[in-house]
Amino acid sequence: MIERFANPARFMRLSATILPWCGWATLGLLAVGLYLALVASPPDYQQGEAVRIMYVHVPAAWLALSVYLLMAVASGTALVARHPLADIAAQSAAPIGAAFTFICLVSGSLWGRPMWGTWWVWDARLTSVLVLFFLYLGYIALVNGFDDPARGAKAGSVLALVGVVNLPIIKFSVDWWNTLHQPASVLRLGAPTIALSMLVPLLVMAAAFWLLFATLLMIRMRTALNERKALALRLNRAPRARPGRTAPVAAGPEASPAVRPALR
Amino acid sequence: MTALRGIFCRDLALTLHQGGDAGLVLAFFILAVVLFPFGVGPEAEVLARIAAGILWVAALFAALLSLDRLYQPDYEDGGLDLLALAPLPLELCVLAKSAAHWVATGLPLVLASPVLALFVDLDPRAMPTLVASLLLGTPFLSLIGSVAAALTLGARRQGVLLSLLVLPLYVPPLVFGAGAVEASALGMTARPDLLILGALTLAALPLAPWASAAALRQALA
Amino acid sequence: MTALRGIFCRDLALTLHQGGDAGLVLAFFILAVVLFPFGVGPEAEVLARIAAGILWVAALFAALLSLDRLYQPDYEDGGLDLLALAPLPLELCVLAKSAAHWVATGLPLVLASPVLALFVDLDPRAMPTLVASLLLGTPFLSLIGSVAAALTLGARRQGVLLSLLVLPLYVPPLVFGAGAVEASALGMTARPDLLILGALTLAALPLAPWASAAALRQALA
Amino acid sequence: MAATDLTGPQRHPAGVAAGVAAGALVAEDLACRRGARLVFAGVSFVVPPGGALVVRGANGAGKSSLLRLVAGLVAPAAGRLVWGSQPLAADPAGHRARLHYVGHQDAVKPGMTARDTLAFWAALRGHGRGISLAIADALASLALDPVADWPCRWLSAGQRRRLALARLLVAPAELWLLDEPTTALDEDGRMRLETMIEAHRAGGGRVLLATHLPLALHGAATLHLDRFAPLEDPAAETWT
Amino acid sequence: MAATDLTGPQRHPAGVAAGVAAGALVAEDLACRRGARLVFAGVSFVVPPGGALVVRGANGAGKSSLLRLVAGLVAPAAGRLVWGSQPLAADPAGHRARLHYVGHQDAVKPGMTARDTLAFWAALRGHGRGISLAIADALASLALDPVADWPCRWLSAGQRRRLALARLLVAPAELWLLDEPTTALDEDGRMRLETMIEAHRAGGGRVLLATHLPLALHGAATLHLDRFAPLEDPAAETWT
Ligand code: HEM
Ligand SMILES: Nc1ncnc2c1ncn2[C@@H]1O[C@H](COP(=O)(O)OP(=O)(O)OP(=O)(O)O)[C@@H](O)[C@H]1O
Ligand SMILES: Nc1ncnc2c1ncn2[C@@H]1O[C@H](COP(=O)(O)OP(=O)(O)OP(=O)(O)O)[C@@H](O)[C@H]1O
Ligand SMILES: [Mg+2]
Ligand SMILES: [Mg+2]
Repeated sequence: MIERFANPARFMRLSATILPWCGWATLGLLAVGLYLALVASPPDYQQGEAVRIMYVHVPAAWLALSVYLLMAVASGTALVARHPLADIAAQSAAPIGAAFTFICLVSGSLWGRPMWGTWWVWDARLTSVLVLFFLYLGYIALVNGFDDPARGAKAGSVLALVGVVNLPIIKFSVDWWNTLHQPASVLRLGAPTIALSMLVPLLVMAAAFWLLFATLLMIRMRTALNERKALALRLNRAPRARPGRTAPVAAGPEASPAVRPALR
Repeated sequence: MTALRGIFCRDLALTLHQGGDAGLVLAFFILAVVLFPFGVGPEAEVLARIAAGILWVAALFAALLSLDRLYQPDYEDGGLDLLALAPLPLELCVLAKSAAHWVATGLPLVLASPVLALFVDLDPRAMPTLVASLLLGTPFLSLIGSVAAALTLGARRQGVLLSLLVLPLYVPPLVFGAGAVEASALGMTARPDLLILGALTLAALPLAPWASAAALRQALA
Repeated sequence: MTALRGIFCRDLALTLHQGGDAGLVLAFFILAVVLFPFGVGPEAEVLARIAAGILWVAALFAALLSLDRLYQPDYEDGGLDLLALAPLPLELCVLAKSAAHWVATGLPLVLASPVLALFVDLDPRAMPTLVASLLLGTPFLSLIGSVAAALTLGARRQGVLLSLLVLPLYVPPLVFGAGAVEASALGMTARPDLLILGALTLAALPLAPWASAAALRQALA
Repeated sequence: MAATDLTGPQRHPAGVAAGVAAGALVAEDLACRRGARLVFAGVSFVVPPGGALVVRGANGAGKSSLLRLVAGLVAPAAGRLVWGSQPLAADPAGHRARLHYVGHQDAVKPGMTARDTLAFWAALRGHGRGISLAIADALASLALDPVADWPCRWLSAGQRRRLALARLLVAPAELWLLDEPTTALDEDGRMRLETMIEAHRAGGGRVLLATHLPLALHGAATLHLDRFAPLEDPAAETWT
Repeated sequence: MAATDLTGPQRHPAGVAAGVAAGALVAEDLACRRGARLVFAGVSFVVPPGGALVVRGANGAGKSSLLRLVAGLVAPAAGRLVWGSQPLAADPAGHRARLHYVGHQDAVKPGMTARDTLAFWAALRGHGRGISLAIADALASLALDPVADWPCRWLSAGQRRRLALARLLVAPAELWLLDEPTTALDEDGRMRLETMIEAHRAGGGRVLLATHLPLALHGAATLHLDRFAPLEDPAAETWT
């Protein structure tokens, strides 16, 4: 019980120290990655300059998938271990994942224009990613769809777990159906089938995206924690519908300054 | 066992009242299918081309239309509390309810599909595949649907939220179902798609009731 | 006046909670439209061919999906009694409710239709007609729908009965709406179809509320 | 008929005799049919301004039916209702404007807050912006202010009932029709209800209420519906 | 705590002391959280076989919450419930099998008849064909037989409530959890309820009931929930 209550506090302290480092590292890697991707790396012999979209598209796609996976894991632990942080992590990750998915979709269709001559095709890979995007949206809508945040969190967790089914479909859609979209060339069994001069910037960008995700996640989790605290305090000052039975709440030591005004 | 049959029969009765004519549901399908030619225009070749898709989308919407009534009434009149407090595991209740939902919405379509296929003049060769695909796929719709219905119980804007959750999850059966029919309409084998459909339903059979039950317990807590 | 605004706002609020994001409704439409290509297959020309029909059928189902929640909740929690006992005529209440229903289900589609048209790559020339037809036609869906909802109130199998009543009545707007879009897609004039659509809505505007109110009074007696 | 032949509270010397002049609500041998069966017949009563009529009777005696009948939701199978000199059927709209009805269910939307709910019902009776104060008062006088801004989904049964009753206060109406108003109320709630009613009557308002519990209403008349159960139903043999 | 430290009715010499041995229902310092707020804390009580615990408290005190907690629908925020020697959390299924719960709403489907409703709930508890007799008895003992074959849509509020209570009789269960069972009941109904409960207890059954009205229950203990309102919420600052 006690340590469970203590955890959020510990997280706040930890993240406070890590956050700045994470932020700067993200900026640095992004700068390097973009330089390598846009300037240093050679144009593709058949795709020409269009290939540079890859350096955004592919990492975004990877993030889109992995963030959902992470979300599902967090939700699972939230349901089983009842760990308060897990819920918050999953909920904070969702919008970020949705954003990456969106980037993947947009960059993809931007790339599709020169490569396939169309913005969009109803191809298994593309549509399954679109479904992923809607799963993110659905999750967000569901979590915020209840008056009682706890309830929303639980419902969301279950949905996240159910939605995992979609991930393998996305990942292997290119192998199961003959799609326009090309099969995996990096994340595949056996050696990558991609030139080192492209692989390196790709991996750098991927790392940068990951750091970016970590940073955003921490920021969102911190704000979420503060909001929860504020809500709990507000509700506990509301007594039952009976005169003179107010249940005063000593605003806890944790109540961050940001919250206090809201309580007055 | 009695308990299960009890829930199943009652829900069935409540859905298509006192076991009365499932004709209404059928009529709904026929109408839904008849609507498309109106919207799409009578050109035979176009119709035949999209026949499978039409039937499957009709199945989807039929399932969806009735989903929000799956738990909502019991939730509002307190019946859900009693179901959750019944000796038999809630998972089984959910399974029975889903089954009733399928019999009310899925089965009629399966039975009617040969007739409906005529409306949208589908290639006769594809007929068996159509029936098979619906038979394999529609239970999945009810099962997954029950999860979404349970999740959105007591949520604001339940209706739309429900559709938002369900429709993405309905995409796979739609793809494979329609795919199977088209394949055999083009004279190719529909076996792989049908297998995948069956696999989906089999996978949902244990998972969905579990998830729904979990969601329901949350809703009642 | 205040009263009317009151009902309208509350219903709107209750449908898309506290005036919150209509984004959900939009998402639903996008999904519904996305479903068809799945079922029908990705061939662009086929899609373009049936684009108008698809959008219109989506509008129909969206209206239908939410109809049974139009009076049912108020009926069950006793709120309908109070609406019927309010000083202002029940017809106006009904009108306000229908309006809220349209704003919640019809309007988003009208606004989203240009985007959706891209999904089903509709001929750009037809875009204005599409928007116009939806703008003229969708109110009819909500108005007629409210009559059906009121008639089936407290009936057994309300859901299906409702669809059964409504779908035939929805055929005319579907025909003319889709017709108009196709006409202008083929470069012909859509004027006649649009006029008919407008006429339908105008006719329903006084009749539907009157009929619904009568039906509601019956339901409460 | 003794039980139904009643006089207003003493503070209203008018009483029945002058009641009509003072615009009494008069019911003349009402009969009510629910579905196909006759629930009660031959019910007559008078409710002068400031008067209160407590409707009693076994479960199924027809209390709710009677209230719905007076509200104009159900048409009487026989007999008529008169307000002052004018039969209610003459202008239903006018009648609706002067009554408040609280049924078995308290029309409370889980998604809305108590405050919004009251604002809505006030708006429905034509009260615009200015009533946020009246709403606050109503909430306070039923001790709902602490939960006023929670979604009603969180309210307990009694809190919902209090909210339903608060409706009576935000928009004034002369005739209150209360169907077992004390349902789910605790002692405190019941006392608040009684004071509400008495204040309403003191201002010349009138109350018809169905209840199974004794309520401390000064000089209220009682109507025992059990006595009006039709011995045999004229239409009985024509169906079921 | 005095109010909660109770003894069974005299006809059960066992009382609390031997209560545990006799398989008493023991609540140890329960706390309940609804949504994000703590409703009550530190509630303890013992209900021996044949015992009855009347839960009282203002609207919003947490009576319904307590009953749902004992039913196992809500998990306690703190404390534990023990049946005899075994904590309830150990086998929820076994616990469900031995309890009946009647909440604020009486789960009655407008479309079904009273008889079918009872048959369904009996079937749900595993009773098959043979119970049509038990059903008839249950209907009779709540005077519902005249309306037994109407669609419940036609039933009055009190008749619905009686139907909800009839559930208790068709399928035997040791523990009855009744949330304001007297709602909408007339005197006759209330007396029938009391006799039902006393008979149930005489057979060794136990009852937890929340009510605002005095009920004639022999040797029942009372729990005043108002006394357990948490002054300040320990978890408030950690929000959970
Ligand atoms: C909207 C359209 C598109 C979407 C939704 C999309 C989606 C995806 C996804 C989800 C991945 C990750 C796959 C994995 O992790 O195994 C991916 C990878 C990739 N996509 Fe796309 N894509 C789209 C368009 C395109 C286009 C037009 C091209 C270029 C012709 C392209 C080239 C690639 C490449 C090269 C990879 C990396 C594959 C690997 O090395 O694993 N994509 N895309
Ligand atoms: N989901 C929820 N979130 C927050 N608070 C809630 C929730 N559900 C109930 N409550 C609050 O919990 C308290 C206890 O509710 P409960 O229904 O147990 O009261 P009660 O004693 O049954 O009252 P009544 O006598 O009116 O039935 C109430 O103040 C209620 O507002
Ligand atoms: N639609 C209907 N068709 C047939 N009978 C009906 C219908 N509605 C109500 N009844 C019957 O009319 C009688 C009166 O119902 P009503 O609700 O007025 O009783 P009541 O006095 O309010 O009872 P309670 O004290 O339980 O509220 C009941 O016997 C009921 O069964
Ligand atoms: Mg009544
Ligand atoms: Mg309660």
